[in-house]
Amino acid sequence: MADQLTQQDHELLRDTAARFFGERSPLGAMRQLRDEQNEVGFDREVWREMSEMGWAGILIDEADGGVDLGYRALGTILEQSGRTLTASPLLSTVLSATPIISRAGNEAQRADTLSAVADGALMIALAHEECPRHAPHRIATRAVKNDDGYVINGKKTFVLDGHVADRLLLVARTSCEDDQREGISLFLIDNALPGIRIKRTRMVDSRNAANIRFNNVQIPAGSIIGTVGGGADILDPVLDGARAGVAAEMLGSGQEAFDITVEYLKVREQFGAPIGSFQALKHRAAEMYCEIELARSAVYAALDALDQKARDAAELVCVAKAKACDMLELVSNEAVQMHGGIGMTDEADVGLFLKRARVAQQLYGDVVFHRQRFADLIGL
Amino acid sequence: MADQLTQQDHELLRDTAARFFGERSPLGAMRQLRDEQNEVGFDREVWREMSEMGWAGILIDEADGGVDLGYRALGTILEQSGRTLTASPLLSTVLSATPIISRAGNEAQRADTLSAVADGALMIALAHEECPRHAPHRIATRAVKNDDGYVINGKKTFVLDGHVADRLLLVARTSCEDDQREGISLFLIDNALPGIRIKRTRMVDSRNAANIRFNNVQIPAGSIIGTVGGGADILDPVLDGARAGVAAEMLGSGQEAFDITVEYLKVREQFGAPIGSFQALKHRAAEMYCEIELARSAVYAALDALDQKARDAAELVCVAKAKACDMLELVSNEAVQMHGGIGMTDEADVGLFLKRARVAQQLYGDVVFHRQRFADLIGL
Amino acid sequence: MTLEDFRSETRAWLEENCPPGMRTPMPDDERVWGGKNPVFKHPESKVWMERMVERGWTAPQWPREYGGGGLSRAEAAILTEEMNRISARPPLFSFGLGMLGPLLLDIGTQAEKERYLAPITRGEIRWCQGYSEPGAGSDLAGLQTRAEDKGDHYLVNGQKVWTSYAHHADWIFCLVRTDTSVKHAGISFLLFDMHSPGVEVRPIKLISGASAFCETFFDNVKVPKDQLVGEVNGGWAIAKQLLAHERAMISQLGARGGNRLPPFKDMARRYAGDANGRIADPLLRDLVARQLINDRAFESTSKRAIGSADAAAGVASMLKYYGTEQNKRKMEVIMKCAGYAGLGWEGEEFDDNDLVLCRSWLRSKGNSIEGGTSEVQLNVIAKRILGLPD
Amino acid sequence: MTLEDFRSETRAWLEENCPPGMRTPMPDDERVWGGKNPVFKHPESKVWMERMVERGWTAPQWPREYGGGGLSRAEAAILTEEMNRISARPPLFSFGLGMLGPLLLDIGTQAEKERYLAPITRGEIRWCQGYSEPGAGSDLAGLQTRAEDKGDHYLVNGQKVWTSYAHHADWIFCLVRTDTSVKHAGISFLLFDMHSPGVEVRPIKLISGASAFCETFFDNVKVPKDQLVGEVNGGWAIAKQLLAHERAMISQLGARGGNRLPPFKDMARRYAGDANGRIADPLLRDLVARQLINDRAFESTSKRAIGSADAAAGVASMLKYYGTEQNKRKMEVIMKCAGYAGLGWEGEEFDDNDLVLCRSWLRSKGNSIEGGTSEVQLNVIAKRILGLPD
Repeated sequence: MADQLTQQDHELLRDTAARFFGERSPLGAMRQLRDEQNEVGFDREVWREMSEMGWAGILIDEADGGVDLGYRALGTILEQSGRTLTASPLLSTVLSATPIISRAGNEAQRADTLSAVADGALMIALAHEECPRHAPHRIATRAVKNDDGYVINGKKTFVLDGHVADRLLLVARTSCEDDQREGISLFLIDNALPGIRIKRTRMVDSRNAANIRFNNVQIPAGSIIGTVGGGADILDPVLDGARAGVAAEMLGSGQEAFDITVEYLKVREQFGAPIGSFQALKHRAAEMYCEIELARSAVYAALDALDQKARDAAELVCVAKAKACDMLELVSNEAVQMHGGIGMTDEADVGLFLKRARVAQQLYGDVVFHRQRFADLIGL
Repeated sequence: MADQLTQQDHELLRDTAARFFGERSPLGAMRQLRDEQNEVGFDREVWREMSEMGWAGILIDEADGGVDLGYRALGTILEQSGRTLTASPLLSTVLSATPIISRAGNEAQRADTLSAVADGALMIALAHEECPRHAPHRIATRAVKNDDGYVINGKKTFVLDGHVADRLLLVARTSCEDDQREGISLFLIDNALPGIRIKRTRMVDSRNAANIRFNNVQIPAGSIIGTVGGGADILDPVLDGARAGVAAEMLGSGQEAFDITVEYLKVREQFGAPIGSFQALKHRAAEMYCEIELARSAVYAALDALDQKARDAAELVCVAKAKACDMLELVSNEAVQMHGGIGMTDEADVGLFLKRARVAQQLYGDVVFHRQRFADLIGL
Repeated sequence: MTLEDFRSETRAWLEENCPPGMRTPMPDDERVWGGKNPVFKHPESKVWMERMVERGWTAPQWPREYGGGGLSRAEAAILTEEMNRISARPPLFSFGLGMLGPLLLDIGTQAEKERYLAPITRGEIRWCQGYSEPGAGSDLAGLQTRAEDKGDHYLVNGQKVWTSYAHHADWIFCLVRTDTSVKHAGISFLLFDMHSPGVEVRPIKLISGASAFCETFFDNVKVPKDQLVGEVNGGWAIAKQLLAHERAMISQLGARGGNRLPPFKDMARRYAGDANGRIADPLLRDLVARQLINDRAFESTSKRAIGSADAAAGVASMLKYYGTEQNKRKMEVIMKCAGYAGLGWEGEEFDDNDLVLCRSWLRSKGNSIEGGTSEVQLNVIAKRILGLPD
Repeated sequence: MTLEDFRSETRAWLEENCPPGMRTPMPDDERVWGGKNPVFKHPESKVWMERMVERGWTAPQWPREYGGGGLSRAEAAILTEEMNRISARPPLFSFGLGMLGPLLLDIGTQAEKERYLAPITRGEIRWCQGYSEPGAGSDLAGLQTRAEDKGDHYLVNGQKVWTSYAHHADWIFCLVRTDTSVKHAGISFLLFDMHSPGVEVRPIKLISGASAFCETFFDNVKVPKDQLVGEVNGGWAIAKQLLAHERAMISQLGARGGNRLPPFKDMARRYAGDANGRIADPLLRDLVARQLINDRAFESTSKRAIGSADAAAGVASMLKYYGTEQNKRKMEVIMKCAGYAGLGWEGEEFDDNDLVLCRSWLRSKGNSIEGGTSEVQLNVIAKRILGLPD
């Protein structure tokens, strides 16, 4: 299905998404959620409207209640959401957790979750990371088999939407050493079981994340997704999708921060001329333009490769996330610097992009992670 | 002795050296040696005059016939020689090979060589490298003990002045594996022994270097310098001196290429104005200025630390060579780019600096080598 | 008294008079800034300031007659060494001590010195500086705040921005326009009371959450004419002198590493290292090594620049440019090492060091803007040092 | 004929007519450039060119009446695919085919097309382009070469520089000044015979040792007036059109990697890798990975740009800027991997690959200068795409 979307379809979707976020969830909305220290962290009404447009089910098969438009389409939406820094369950539920159930969930798990997710009625968080830096297979959280199922002990960090999700998609270890790819298992569990303690982490980008501690949490045997110890085979391609999706969001954020900055260069005057007429700033702006365009190409190529299940999809995902990280670090820094003192004020929007940038850079692996993974993948 | 030189002494030495190289060995002299494919590769008369000023014996004790002014003084001379790209035995004989004899040679070896070197009458080449990239302890050339001394087999590459030197200071392995620090021994040998085959390598910078093959070369037992297998302890500090000395030469080359370029920016007109009035070029020039000043500070600090035998001398040498490499790569590239098409012509001097730059960057370790060594030294 | 005698006396005096609590690392909020309503958050900081004031050692090299210590340069260096030896806190922070005072000593009249200097050394008056305006940032000389000559006083109208701690300041030293027909040659340097009628101050909230800077509004503020320093319309030369001084100070931020954070190397090893502090990830290790190499080279450069008599504006600009850019790079490297741990804004799920890191990283972005942007410094280097044409 | 039929016919014809030696990698010096004194270094290159000329396939999409193949865009794409399938060499290189011909097809008169196009397709005339001058590099419109109207002819005086292969060229297409009172609006586009009296050519030796470029001097060269293309004083629009085309070509140099060197990844593994091509040094490995990542992203960008209808000057400038800078970076990385092995100039102590590497590294420095410097491209992007003010 995914690769049947035409160029025109994508452009239509892009325009729809741009209009939607611009009207229903502009930058000011993000600022308001932040300033009121909103406990949900996103606008449930906006999410309901997004779900009505089918966006919550964009990666879910039609048979399961979704619309199955694929990664490129989701990337188009995420790119536009990045322009307004809109928080929503797109990253946690739609991009990261649900595809695991779509790919490997059993009938009961699918029936239990997928159509509810597509309706925007159910949120699932991927409880995965344990280290301060992305380390997909470094899992110390243990799931030990007993007569009633499994007992979970461990701690998860930076769980997106962890404190508002209805379910957790838990990555735990059933065997092997803490940093081995083998022995990882996936579980779909309720977030309110005894022994689970969830603490929201207040991040610099004001988005939702949580630390979650598991203390002798008993879960039923039927919670497991896929085979015991075979979780990495399911997880890895889903993570690649998540990486490309985040890169798409970053592309939108970079483009918007850049556009705001170029506009400022045209209107801000110093020494009797708009500062955008100074050649040094012109050249730096032109260099940013090039980096954004390269990141754009890389992101689209990765999303297309995922939809086409291309053999080099993982490599292209590394390229996309690596370029998006470098681009957004450059652009967010330059945006502040080119705004001068104004850029340092909380009142200016560029600071919001700077803050979101570093979180998105870390999410699912920063440039250091992806350069090394790329080198591994191509056999350097 | 070395640390008794005053600031005034150094300035006097700098001015003397600048005048000498400017008059006796300007850039045009280097170009001429190149164009006539001079087999010696440097001007023997100029070298004689340098020796008369004491420069050949600048690191040699007074008791051995030298003037013992130390590394900072030698660095001052090398810096000035870098401005005119002057080839001379300063790097090979004075900086790299002779200090090994000064430090660890026995009476006979010292008497045989040091005062002759100081007089400019004897040249010694350090036959050390075997890999295309600096690898100080990766020595596969073997010295096997027999009744008459040692038999040498192996191949050395990039031996500075290898084809014109009278003696070779050979680094060979008497025990252990090819890349171990232990088991390395040093030998002072004649260059004309049976089984030695010396081939000049024509390098991009038109300087002297040679590949040397050793095929069952019999050398006397008395050739050894220091203890059997303990060569690295002698070699390593001498290499640090050589690194700092090369960095000093690079500093001079970078400064000269920069000065030439800044001058060009002032006179070359495009769009009705000197191109040096365009802000983008101004800023790039100012950034180069900063990098040159940082490299300068790093080089002087390293040379001083060597003279004072400071505990962090090796670290400071890494800093100096690393900064000099990055600086000269930047400056040599920018010098060509800022000269536009002119910079691409053989006629323009900036190309000579570009060519010398990359050779000097590799010499005794490039920036990659020295960043890693620095990290090792400080326990990162 | 020989220098050796001076050292032993100083050591003994400090030993006796510096309270134990003043020998501990100082959180930012325990700094003593003085002023009419001084805050002594640490209970021992008041007596420590008073004892130092009494000896004139809040301004060790100023003449005794103006409240200083009358020390020679060598003696002052010894005092600093001895204070460092016991980790003694600076007794008083002040833009008066660091900026206005040295200026008045240099160009002030006898009357001005008598009037302003001693209160500065005693921490009685807290000063702020009024330079930038909304329309005059990098183009500082484009400032529009007017000071009209009204016979016996100036009438000041206009707006300043980025006035550090203006909301706590008693007096301001301020650049004003006294001639609108020319640019640089129409600027004067004025001192006045921030409690004067018509002065209004609004703190600015920064991306780091801090509010050390203010917008300051002047609405028909009357300033006696004898509070003008230097010549009428001669303020630009004064401004440049103070700016070069400020740049040299800011350039050292990176070298000091900011006093709320552990040194860069320790931070890197803490976040990216194993139990022994070894950094296993080769790319992170290299990023850290690269910055440490730059730090060493910059340190050598600062020493060399300070050691030389030639403290020209161009060199101050180089140090300011490189020091602040280097500090920003280091903060980015630490953020890469720290990962999610460096991205906390508040709350118990992060430890203090994490939270300070995040705010410091954000704050570091201002280093290359305040005191003249990096772009301005590069312009200065290109013009003053390299002589490139306009 | 359907496209499928065309493909099978083309495949069969190529199979039969492309000589075996023309299906091997081509050293630079075996390129066929045509001209009055053509060089066919490879013995089979002459017949290969002649056969392709006969079918009009040296210019597949040009009309048959002008010596072209009359192919549709789709058919031409198939021809390229089929030639690539058997690694067939291009039969003829020419600035006439790539630059002048398309221009004349677009804006030439009937007479001009008849006169110039067919000889180009047959490789009978070798063209060079006369753009830059010693005083007009980045500021191309500042050119000073005069063409004075002498009634029945122009009298050309002046000097061009960076004229590629002028020493082998028969004719030149040349920007000249026909009005000295204005800048851009005083330029015309002239074609003339390089064997005319008064033309003198001197090859320029480059830092890489090569001499593909020349200085070209015109001393009272008489040019018939009917050899002016377009309007008098209308040459600047033509120049810009040709420049955008040239930039797009140069930007692909990096993607192709230069045809004398193995691909970047192979080179890196050869010099820095172990027996299996794995690069043990983590820093070199990362430098290589970084460039390969950029390569992939640039490749995707080129495809996207070519795929879009919008081949504006700004996009051509982006591709030219990024492609050439990326190529320079890659060459520097390979030089770092190769160490001393990449620093040879000549002689038996280096192998061919080493020596080609060194010269190619030097030559790459020109990529960001020729066809408009990187600085010019950035100016174009800032103006045309970003709309930043002058």
